[in-house]
Amino acid sequence: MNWDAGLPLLIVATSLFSGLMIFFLSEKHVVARTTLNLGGAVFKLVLVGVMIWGVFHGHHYEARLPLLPGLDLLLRADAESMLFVVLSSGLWLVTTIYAIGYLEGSPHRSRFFGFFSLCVTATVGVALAGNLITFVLFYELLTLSTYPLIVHRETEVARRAGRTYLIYTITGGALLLVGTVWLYSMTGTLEFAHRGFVAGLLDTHRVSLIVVFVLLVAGLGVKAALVPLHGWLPQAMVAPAPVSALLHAVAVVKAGAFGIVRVVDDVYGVEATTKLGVSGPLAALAAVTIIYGSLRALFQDDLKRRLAFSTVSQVSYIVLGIAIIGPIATTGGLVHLVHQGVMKITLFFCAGNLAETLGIHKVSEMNGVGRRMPWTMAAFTIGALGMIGVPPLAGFVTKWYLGVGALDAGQEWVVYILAGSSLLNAGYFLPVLYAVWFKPAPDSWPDERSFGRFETSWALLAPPVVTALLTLAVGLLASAPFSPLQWARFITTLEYMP
Amino acid sequence: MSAVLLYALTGAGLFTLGLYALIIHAHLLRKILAINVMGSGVFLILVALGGRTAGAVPDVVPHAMVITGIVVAVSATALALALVLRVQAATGRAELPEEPLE
Amino acid sequence: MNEITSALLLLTPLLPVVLAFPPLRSRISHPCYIALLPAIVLLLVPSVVPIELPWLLLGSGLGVDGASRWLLAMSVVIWTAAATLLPKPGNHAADNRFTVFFLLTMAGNLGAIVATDMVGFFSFSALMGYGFYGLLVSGGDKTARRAGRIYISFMIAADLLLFEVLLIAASTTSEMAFESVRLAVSGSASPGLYVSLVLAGFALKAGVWPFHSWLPLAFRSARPAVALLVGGVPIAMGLLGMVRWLPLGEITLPGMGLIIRILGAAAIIYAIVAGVKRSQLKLLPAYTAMIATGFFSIALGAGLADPAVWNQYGNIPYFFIVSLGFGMVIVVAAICWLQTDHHAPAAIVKQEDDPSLWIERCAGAVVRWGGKLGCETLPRLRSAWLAKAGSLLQVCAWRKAVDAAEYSLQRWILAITLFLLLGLVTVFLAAM
Amino acid sequence: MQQIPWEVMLILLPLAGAMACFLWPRRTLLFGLISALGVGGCVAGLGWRLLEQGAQRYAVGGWGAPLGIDLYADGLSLLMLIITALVGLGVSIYSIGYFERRQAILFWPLWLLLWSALNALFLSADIFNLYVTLELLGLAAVALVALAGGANALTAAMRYLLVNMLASLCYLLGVALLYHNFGSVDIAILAQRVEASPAVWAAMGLMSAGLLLKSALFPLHFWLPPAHASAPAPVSALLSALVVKASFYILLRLWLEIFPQTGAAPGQLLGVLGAAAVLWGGIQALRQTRLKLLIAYSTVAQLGYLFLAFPLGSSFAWKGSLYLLLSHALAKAAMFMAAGNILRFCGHDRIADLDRVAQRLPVTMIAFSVAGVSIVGLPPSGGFIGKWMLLEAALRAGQWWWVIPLILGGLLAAAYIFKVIGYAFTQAGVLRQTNKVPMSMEWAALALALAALLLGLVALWPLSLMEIGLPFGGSEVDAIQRAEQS
Repeated sequence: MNWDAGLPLLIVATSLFSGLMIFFLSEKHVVARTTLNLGGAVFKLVLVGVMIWGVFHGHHYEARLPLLPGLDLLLRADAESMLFVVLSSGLWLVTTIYAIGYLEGSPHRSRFFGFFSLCVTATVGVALAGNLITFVLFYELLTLSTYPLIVHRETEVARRAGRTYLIYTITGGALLLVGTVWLYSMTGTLEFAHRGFVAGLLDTHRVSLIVVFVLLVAGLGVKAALVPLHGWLPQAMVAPAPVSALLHAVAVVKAGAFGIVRVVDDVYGVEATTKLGVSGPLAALAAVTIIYGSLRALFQDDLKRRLAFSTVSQVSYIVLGIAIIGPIATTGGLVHLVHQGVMKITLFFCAGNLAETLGIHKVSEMNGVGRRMPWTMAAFTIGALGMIGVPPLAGFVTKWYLGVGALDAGQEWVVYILAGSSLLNAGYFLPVLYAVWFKPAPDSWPDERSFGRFETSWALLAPPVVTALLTLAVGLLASAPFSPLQWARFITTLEYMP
Repeated sequence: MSAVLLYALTGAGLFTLGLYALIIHAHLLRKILAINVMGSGVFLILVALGGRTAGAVPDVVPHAMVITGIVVAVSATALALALVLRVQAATGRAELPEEPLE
Repeated sequence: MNEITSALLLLTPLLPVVLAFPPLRSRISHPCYIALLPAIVLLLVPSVVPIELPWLLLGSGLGVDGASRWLLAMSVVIWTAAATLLPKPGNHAADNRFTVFFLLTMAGNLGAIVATDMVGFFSFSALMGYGFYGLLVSGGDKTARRAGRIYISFMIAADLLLFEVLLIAASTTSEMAFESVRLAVSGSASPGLYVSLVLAGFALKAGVWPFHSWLPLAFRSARPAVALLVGGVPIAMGLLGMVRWLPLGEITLPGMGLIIRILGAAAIIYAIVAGVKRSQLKLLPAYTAMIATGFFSIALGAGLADPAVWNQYGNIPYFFIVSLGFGMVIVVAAICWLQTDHHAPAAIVKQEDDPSLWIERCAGAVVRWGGKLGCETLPRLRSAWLAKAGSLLQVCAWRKAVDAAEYSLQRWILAITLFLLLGLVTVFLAAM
Repeated sequence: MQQIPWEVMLILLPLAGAMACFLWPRRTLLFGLISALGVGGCVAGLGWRLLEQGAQRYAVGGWGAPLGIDLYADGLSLLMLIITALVGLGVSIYSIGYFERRQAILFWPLWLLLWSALNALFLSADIFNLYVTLELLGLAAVALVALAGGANALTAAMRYLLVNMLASLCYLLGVALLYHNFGSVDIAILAQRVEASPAVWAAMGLMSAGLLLKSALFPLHFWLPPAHASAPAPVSALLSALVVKASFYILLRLWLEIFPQTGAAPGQLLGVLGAAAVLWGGIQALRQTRLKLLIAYSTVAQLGYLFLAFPLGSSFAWKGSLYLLLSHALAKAAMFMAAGNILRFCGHDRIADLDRVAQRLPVTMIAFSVAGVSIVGLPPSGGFIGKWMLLEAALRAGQWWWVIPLILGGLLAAAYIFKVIGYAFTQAGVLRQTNKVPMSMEWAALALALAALLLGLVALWPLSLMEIGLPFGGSEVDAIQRAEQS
């Protein structure tokens, strides 16, 4: 096996092995576990860096493992997968640091970090999957590896949340599987290709193709939390904060959205999607999700639930961008994959900090907390403003591309959706910010812990600050080379240019 | 009606009778007896069908089969009887409980 | 030389942002003045080459031309004046935060002036807007918070409208510099939508009548430093935005021009009437500003109705904005002086008991209404259904049915008998 | 050079081991393990030869058909032997820790006898031999169930025995009919002679009825849950993993080689029953409050999957069904072993009171979960591959409705598996005394579960093994015949 085939495998394997090794460590081996965690994360990031370098120098990274006659497990580095790999491996490092700080002194850490690593393995696998079957494989692995994280608290509530999560995701996975097999029985191949691989069947298998599309999108939509398949997401909030961050920003939700990107762009191809007439309904569904999620977020007092519904809304921007069908809007959707990740992870880190440091779980308890934890809340502010789409933060760039793309594709209604969503985003974030910064603080916090020098422990503080700065950077430097936006543009070029 | 057919029909009759008894009777000993009757029916059919070519030397293979079958049936019956005793010792009755296992 | 001016251009908005970080600021004295230094130096440089920043945002540029030099000068003066009114640096948390917002607003303001493209202007004015909101609210009383809430509601609405404007502009041209957008829009099929959106957006931002309601509140309650800034920061930047973004001097929209002129006149009349009715010294600047923006609207309407008129104006609109800023500073300063030294009696103002705005009340009503309508319960119910699929099976009726079926299978008479009788019948058939 | 008769050794070695264990009870463990390892070696040897030389036929004592006993080994039987050896090794290791001395001296001889019967069954080349081995298998299995003692186990064993005898008699009647009509019991010869006639139909009906009864296809599954749930854990593992599969194996051989031209209707009927089994077993499993009963009903459901290949009839579908069989054998054995560990650990198997077993018995719980992944059919696992193949076959054949039970069954399986896992992660109200579980028991379960998982990644290898010999690959003779016909 040469180096070009080995690298994708190695990238997947780094977290797999560190995860498996962590399982066998006892609770007491904090140093060994931390070393393994961080070592795995850093090593993966380095490997991803090598891979980016290689892709730029014309290397073709591809690893195949025969699964069934004519059907391979395929890991491949293409433009889209690089976008997602960089996102997941980068944010994994940050989240790992955060999780180490967050879970300090709590029980079952070996189990937690083991599954945590498996979860990232699955995400990276989803990103690098070169065909639909590989995608399905890692997609299901993701379901399985996140379940123990959701029920980690060992409470009855956690068990119920886990059950809801599984009912949704396993059903979704089953639909995805049926769609995949059906597609395979028609096409005889499942390998992702620019502009898709179903073009030859458009005339003969029209209805089947539509049904398969619906099956695939329904299966992926569960994880991407498209309305009405979003019910698991708010419930899954019982998990510890790093898990919520991971679920919402990097792994689960993104895997669903990324899958829809793959289906539209690389399985069906934009042309076939348009010809089949499925892009319109998909865009409408995404629009409904955007508005509905924001509306529901307005009603929530629990901070994490509010953020969860915000995720429901925000992830659909990705789907919307893809479904509008047009180079600019697609760019917007793809870049939001990264932008939403960075912003939402910041918000969840901050919510976790509040819970861990002061015992605050509700929006109504957040009055004046900006004075007690200025750094955390500054990060939170940047994330929230980014979500609203305030320039020059990340969310603005996304909305810009979506809006311009929609006008470019002649779909003006999208602009109103964007405006309405921004309004609603402001409606559920700005009161929080107001309360945080301008309302007087209460005499005592619900459950305050002291961490010495900083407002909270450094491992909890550094990650949100870093991701908040990233939120600023990806927006401000959107047009710089190597920015997510440029990368998304590059992908779109491949997809749309002849 | 040839003798062969007569034997075969008798065998089938025994088989049905045994089946009927197996279903109807609750006592385990009767059930075991019923199965043995069924077995005899099958053996009868086998032996009878061995003589299908009238007049010639009967086919020996079915006979070998029947002997094997009898050996099997005897050992199975022995095991069954032993089990009946154990069941009776454990439950106080030589019958199978009707309600499903909790 | 070019490199130096480029650096200065970059530093003009950047330095205040950097200094806004408390750790960076705490080491140096007088951060608010130092933050203004690049802008001051820039004013002294005779010719400044604009710079292109293709990596910034969606490709931006910064530069100073004749008109914006004046604006910059005005801003520097206003900010310096406001900085003198700031409380002495102390460890008090609220003041510390106040300084942060002060510097952020400053960065937004200076940046908006030197921006040469629409996205840059939009971003800086958003920064300025949120910063100014912080200034209004921070450490203020109930009225100030109310003013802040109205202001930020207007600002969000304005940002949404202007975002649409940007999208329209982007779909007509790929170049987002003011000049090219102006040309492209005036050449496009229906500039009416564009123009009205720009007008509405910046009117919201600048507090032009009828979107003025926060102005009197702000002047009534805000600190002197903030009151000083109102004229130079939100109002001036709003008017500047209109001038920069509208394709004035290129297109002819008589109908719209007329409407705007009527609105401007109405604003003046309203301001005079209201000002006389509530003769209160502190509110004077608010009504002055409204009258000034009314005049500006009339001029703008004339310019829209006839491009030739606008082209005759030349740089006059910029000077108008500059003088408006200066004028406001002087008025506010005078009032401050009067109040602090002579204790001019302030009229008793009716205090609002309910601090919430009508828009918040509406939103609250929608929320409650939505909750009652079932928007809240329906999805929960549905997910509960799904989640309870397992426990549904434990329900009595189910269990009985399943038990009964399993029990009859246990009896197994039917199934076996059927199977075997079928077989036997065929046996007989075969043997016959 | 004389070839080593691996086939005969496969049958005689465990038989001799059983005898030895019976005669020298003190050395039970030693003899048992030696036999287990030896069988493993023999399977490897046979597999090596099959890979080199293709399907093998061995006439015992040199007599040959029709009078003598022939042994026949092709890819299908080799796979069954391999899976038996794997599960057998796992169970052997597991039972070292499981049984106390008094039970061990009863368990080992019976288990080795069962193994011997299984091996003989998979190697038999004629349908009468199959009857004998089936009976041997049944008797050994019944005795093993009764080993647990107690009223539940004894009545379950009794019921099991009656069913076994009834089924065997039905089968024997079918054999008699076939012999009467075609004058042979050799599968290969029958395959050439059989043509559709009422007698063949009757024989098929009788034999299928008997075999279905033994394979516990819905609605003939009533005996299975009590028997499998009340037996000792290693025995449950053996019964669920191997014993029910043996009768399915015979059915498969008959169906593929002797009755291929029976038409579509019976196949559809079996498919419908299979689908019903999948759903019924799933729902029943979900209802259970006891872990072992849950797993037993899961077996009912999983056996239903195997029958979904009958209506499809394509070679791809058969292979998918076989693949499911293999992975189910490994996974279900692991699952029953894990349940045994939990039972030993907690002293009960009430699902709602599992009380953080996931943390306190991690290896076992991992084994259970990994096996569960395969049972549910999630990738990457053998269950997934099998399900994928069945799905693809159904869609290719245009019989999309079989997708529904496949998918619903998977969802039900997920529901009941994760019900257990969920409770295993949750704290229960009352803390109870727990017992220690030996390492060997935990790791044996895990090893089998991982093997089921691995089966999902090395699918090409078993699939290519299936190609050796008759049912799928076709022997040379077969190929020549087909060429002549066309």
